[in-house]
Amino acid sequence: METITTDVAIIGAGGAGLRAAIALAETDPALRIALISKVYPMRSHTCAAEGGAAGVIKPDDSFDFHFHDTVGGGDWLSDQDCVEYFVNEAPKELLQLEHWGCPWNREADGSVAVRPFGGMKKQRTWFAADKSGFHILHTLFQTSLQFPSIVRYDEYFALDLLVDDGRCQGLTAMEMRSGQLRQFHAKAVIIAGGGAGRMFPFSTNGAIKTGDGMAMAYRAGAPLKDMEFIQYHPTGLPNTGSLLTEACRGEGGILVNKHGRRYLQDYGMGPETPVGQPQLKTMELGPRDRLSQAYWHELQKGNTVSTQWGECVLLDMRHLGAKKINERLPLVHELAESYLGVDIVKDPVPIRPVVHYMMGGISTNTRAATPLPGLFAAGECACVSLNGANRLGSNSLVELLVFGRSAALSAIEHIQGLPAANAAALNVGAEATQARIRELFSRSDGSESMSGLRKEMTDTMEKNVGIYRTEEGLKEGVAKIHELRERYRRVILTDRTNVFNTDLFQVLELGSMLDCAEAVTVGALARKESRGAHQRLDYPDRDDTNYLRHTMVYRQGAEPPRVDYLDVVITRSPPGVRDYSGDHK
Amino acid sequence: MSRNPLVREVSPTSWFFRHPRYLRYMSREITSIFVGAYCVLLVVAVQRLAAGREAWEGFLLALQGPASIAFHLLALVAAVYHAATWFNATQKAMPLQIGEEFLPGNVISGAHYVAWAVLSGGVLFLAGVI
Amino acid sequence: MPPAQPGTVSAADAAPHGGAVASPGRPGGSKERTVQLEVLRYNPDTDTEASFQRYAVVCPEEGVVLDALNEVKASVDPTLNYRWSCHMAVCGSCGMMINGEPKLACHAFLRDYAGVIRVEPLAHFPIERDLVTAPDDFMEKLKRVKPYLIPKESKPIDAGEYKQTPAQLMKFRQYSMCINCMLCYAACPEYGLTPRFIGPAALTLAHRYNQDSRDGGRKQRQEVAATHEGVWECTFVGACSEVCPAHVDPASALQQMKIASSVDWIVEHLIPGGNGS
Amino acid sequence: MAKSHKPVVWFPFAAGGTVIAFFIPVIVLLTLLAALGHVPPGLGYDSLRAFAGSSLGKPIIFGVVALSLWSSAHRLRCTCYDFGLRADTLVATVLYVAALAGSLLVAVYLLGMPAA
Ligand SMILES: Cc1cc2nc3c(=O)[nH]c(=O)nc-3n(C[C@H](O)[C@H](O)[C@H](O)COP(=O)(O)OP(=O)(O)OC[C@H]3O[C@@H](n4cnc5c(N)ncnc54)[C@H](O)[C@@H]3O)c2cc1C
Ligand code: SF4
Ligand code: F3S
Ligand code: FES
Repeated sequence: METITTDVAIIGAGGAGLRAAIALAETDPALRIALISKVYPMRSHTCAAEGGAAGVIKPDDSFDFHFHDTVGGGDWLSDQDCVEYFVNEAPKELLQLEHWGCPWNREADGSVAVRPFGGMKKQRTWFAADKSGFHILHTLFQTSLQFPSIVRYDEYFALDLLVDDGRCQGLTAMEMRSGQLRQFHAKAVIIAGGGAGRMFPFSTNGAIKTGDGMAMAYRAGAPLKDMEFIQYHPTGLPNTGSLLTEACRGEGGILVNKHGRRYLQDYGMGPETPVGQPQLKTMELGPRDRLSQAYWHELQKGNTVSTQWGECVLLDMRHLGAKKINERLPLVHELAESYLGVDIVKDPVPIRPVVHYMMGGISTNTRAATPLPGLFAAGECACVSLNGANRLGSNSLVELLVFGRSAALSAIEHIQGLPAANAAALNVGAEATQARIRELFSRSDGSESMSGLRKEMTDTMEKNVGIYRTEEGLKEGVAKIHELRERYRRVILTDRTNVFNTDLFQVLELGSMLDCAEAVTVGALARKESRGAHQRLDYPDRDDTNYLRHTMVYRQGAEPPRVDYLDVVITRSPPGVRDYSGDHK
Repeated sequence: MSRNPLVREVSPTSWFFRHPRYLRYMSREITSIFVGAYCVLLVVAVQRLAAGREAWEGFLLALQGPASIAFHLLALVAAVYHAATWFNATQKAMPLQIGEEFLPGNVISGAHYVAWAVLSGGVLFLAGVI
Repeated sequence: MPPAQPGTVSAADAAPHGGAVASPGRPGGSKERTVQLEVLRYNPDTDTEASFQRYAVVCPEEGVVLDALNEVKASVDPTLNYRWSCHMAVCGSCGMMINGEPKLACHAFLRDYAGVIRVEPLAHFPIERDLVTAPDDFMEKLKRVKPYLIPKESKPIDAGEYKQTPAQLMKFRQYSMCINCMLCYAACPEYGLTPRFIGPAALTLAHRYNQDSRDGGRKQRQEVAATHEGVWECTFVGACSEVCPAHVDPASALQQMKIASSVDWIVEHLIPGGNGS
Repeated sequence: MAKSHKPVVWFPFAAGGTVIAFFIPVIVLLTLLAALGHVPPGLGYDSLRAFAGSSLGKPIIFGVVALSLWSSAHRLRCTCYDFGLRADTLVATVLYVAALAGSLLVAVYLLGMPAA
């Protein structure tokens, strides 16, 4: 097996991975950087982000406001030292992007424009039309092209981390176009592999979001944190799951049920605001968890609209008028029109909540370090505990930047004066990967189809780990995922050839998702309270006495995982009431 | 065993049959044959004019005849097709931004068509046709 | 192994793989239809040339060609290979030839097709396997045009943003929308005939930065853009703009670059003291 | 990689394309009328000769013919390539020389027509 020796290896070339790579290259041009991604960088799912990125820039705003919005939005499960660091770094990172050419929307005077976003007290979301993530990703990718020290390994599928001497020292990956395995020996590894929304059948996430990075870390012994917090976005197209950005509501779109009632006022987010005059942090600009939960209640009450795509509520943007819609929400206009056949200028569009984002991930601290020395993580795959129990829209894109950079700086610090690697020991690890793949290719007793298992998994996740959860459902979910993990050992690889074998990659991705699903279900069952995106019908209240803590799930080989807890860092905002009524201060 | 990408050659002589838009492109390019030939005719015309009245009138007489009429019709079609594609293209090559907005492309090509009509009318007028 | 069998394979006669839909969750009963696909297959491990294979799958009426492929992969033939991710026409992965036209499979609506839909890998790129092509040439060219901001005057982050009016933004915004899907390369015959041509998308990105009020790097980019392999290889076929799913209009960018490059040349060669910046 | 000198040939091509678009159709129309036996008054020897002799007419005639010739020659060169004729240098030389020769002739003829 060919060995590639480098200083820092980065898994994932989305927003977080690219930001880390650039920070490494800028800080120390002599560093050798390997940027490994299973897709070409610009295909990474960061490109799908529409709404924008939050950072304090306007005079009426303050770091304090952003801090409190984030902590409250996260239902006090955020580590406040982390939030503090984040809100301070956010504008710098967004300005840095501006200096790299990101086409942010502008005010008439040439300064950067901001828009309102859910759960934010002030307008602080920077945006580039409704293609913000796309522009961020391409700006980063294009900027990265000027650094010769960033060596890209595009379409390399990362498989396992190499750990020796208690330190993460590299990884194995498969060159997808040849099917050849490679081992990367690195002094530090940064995982930026993105989320795992594909565990669910109905998701805004692209096909690549299968949690491989999380699973790799998990298998290597690093804990996954707060995995039970899965964000449902309230406004997804009911057939494809494509997202209609929160900016729809930020710009003034309203949500109504089948009686035409703006039902959010019935769920603590009233009183009703005048149509077309959205007010920050209330009604349609409440946080995502609350809005998605309100949909669920409407569904129970029979207030939803039955469509050929299932039960929906309506997002009405007609009053915005064609001009504003085309100026501010062109992508939304086009998506609804082409995929659903609804012209948002003329008709309200049916929508329903859709799995969107994972608050949880590889446990990291504010410096983006995992408990496993030499392993760093950033972006959606990491849980730095910025987002707590519910992420506010437009905080994630900035998180990629802030903690992507932070991971790079920490990695550089880590590699100073490290002893030389024991190549032979790493080789042993690499051979284990090779054996695993060989076994898959030569398996003769396979009896399970990949797509069959995958369907059972996604159905289980939707049924048992949805917006509202119960003890019974979660127990069933844990058992089912356990069963599927067992059966996964007998999955058949139909395609046993070498070149770009996506059957193989889908099998591997299913394995990753099952690892993540295990942590999600186990964590959810153990958390007997309702907080943010984790809502239990049997424990409807937040329980700060027992659960103001992060769930830490450790893998135990074939045994069920171990669940542990870690205290939340509270510095200056004691747990309070999340108030999204119009009367909030 | 592993990579062996398959390269599909593009036929240099028949590629334009692959898609109607390529045929449209080639017909635009082929106008140059007729326009070019007509330009040669213009060179001859200038020579005849310089050679004096008789030569010129002989030239005008020689223009008559079915072959010449056919050639003229072809050249006319080619020139008009060229003109239309050219005007439609100008909006791409020279977009006009006024404030934030770009002038819609059809306004630019529309202006060209108007100018074309005026100029052609002018020439016809000077030539005593209208 | 299934590839290269004559006749149509459908879910009914496929082996044990349970009938699962790979991607979009599809609640409720939307209208469905049987879609016939004819897909070009090639596997370097087993084939010396490419051949078509037929599939028939049931898909929702308002679906896209990508849904049909996903259905094939999930329930008929797991050995079929293609790229995709976002299913919303923004990641640029799923470019392929659909009935001879370069298209994003996730943006090719079944309602626009009747009869057998012919699916082939993107033209003008080597076929790695099935519908997967090798984009190395494009990636290399992208890098060559320096598609990143080369600031006119650099300033520290603390000094705040570069001011840019909405009008200045609009001047290049359209050209910044390129999703690198390479459909324009598959459409441009000049690229097919002369592969060293830098091509529409890469040049358009150069233009995007040239047009940016913050940028001062045009001169550097001209070293590539104003060469024979640059804009001058373009004969204004216009196919690039016709197929571009992001409405980038590369044809427009390239013609503007030709005019600007010509003006440069004149300044450089015909005006005493001109330096053709 | 050196910058291309293509602008030398491209600029006149673009200018010629514009000239062709605006003027050639109507000129063809005029000679078509002549071909049909209805010589337009403006194509009569006296008026045309006067125009060609004038200091306004000379450059106009020269401009229209020379630019149109050049533009056609350039486009024909590309067309040859598109048809698969790959001897581009040869094709270009032949066509450009022909266009230049045509223009030169027109200039000589025009200079031979002093104002009457
Ligand atoms: C539709 C949508 C809209 C959104 N809108 C917003 C918004 O408006 N504002 C906001 O703040 N957030 C938004 N988000 C969230 C945000 O976009 C994501 O959380 C963020 O982009 C994730 O970035 P990332 O860098 O962590 O991962 P990604 O961009 O997903 O990149 C993951 C990378 O990891 C690589 N990778 C994964 N597995 C492997 C492997 N096995 N081997 C090699 N490489 C691998 C992939 O190739 C890829 O390069 C949105 C998300 C979605 C889905
Ligand atoms: S210019 Fe258009 S067609 Fe070409 S790569 Fe970009 S988005 Fe795709
Ligand atoms: S199709 Fe090709 S030739 Fe030019 S205008 Fe577009 S690049
Ligand atoms: S899947 Fe992303 S563009 Fe089609």
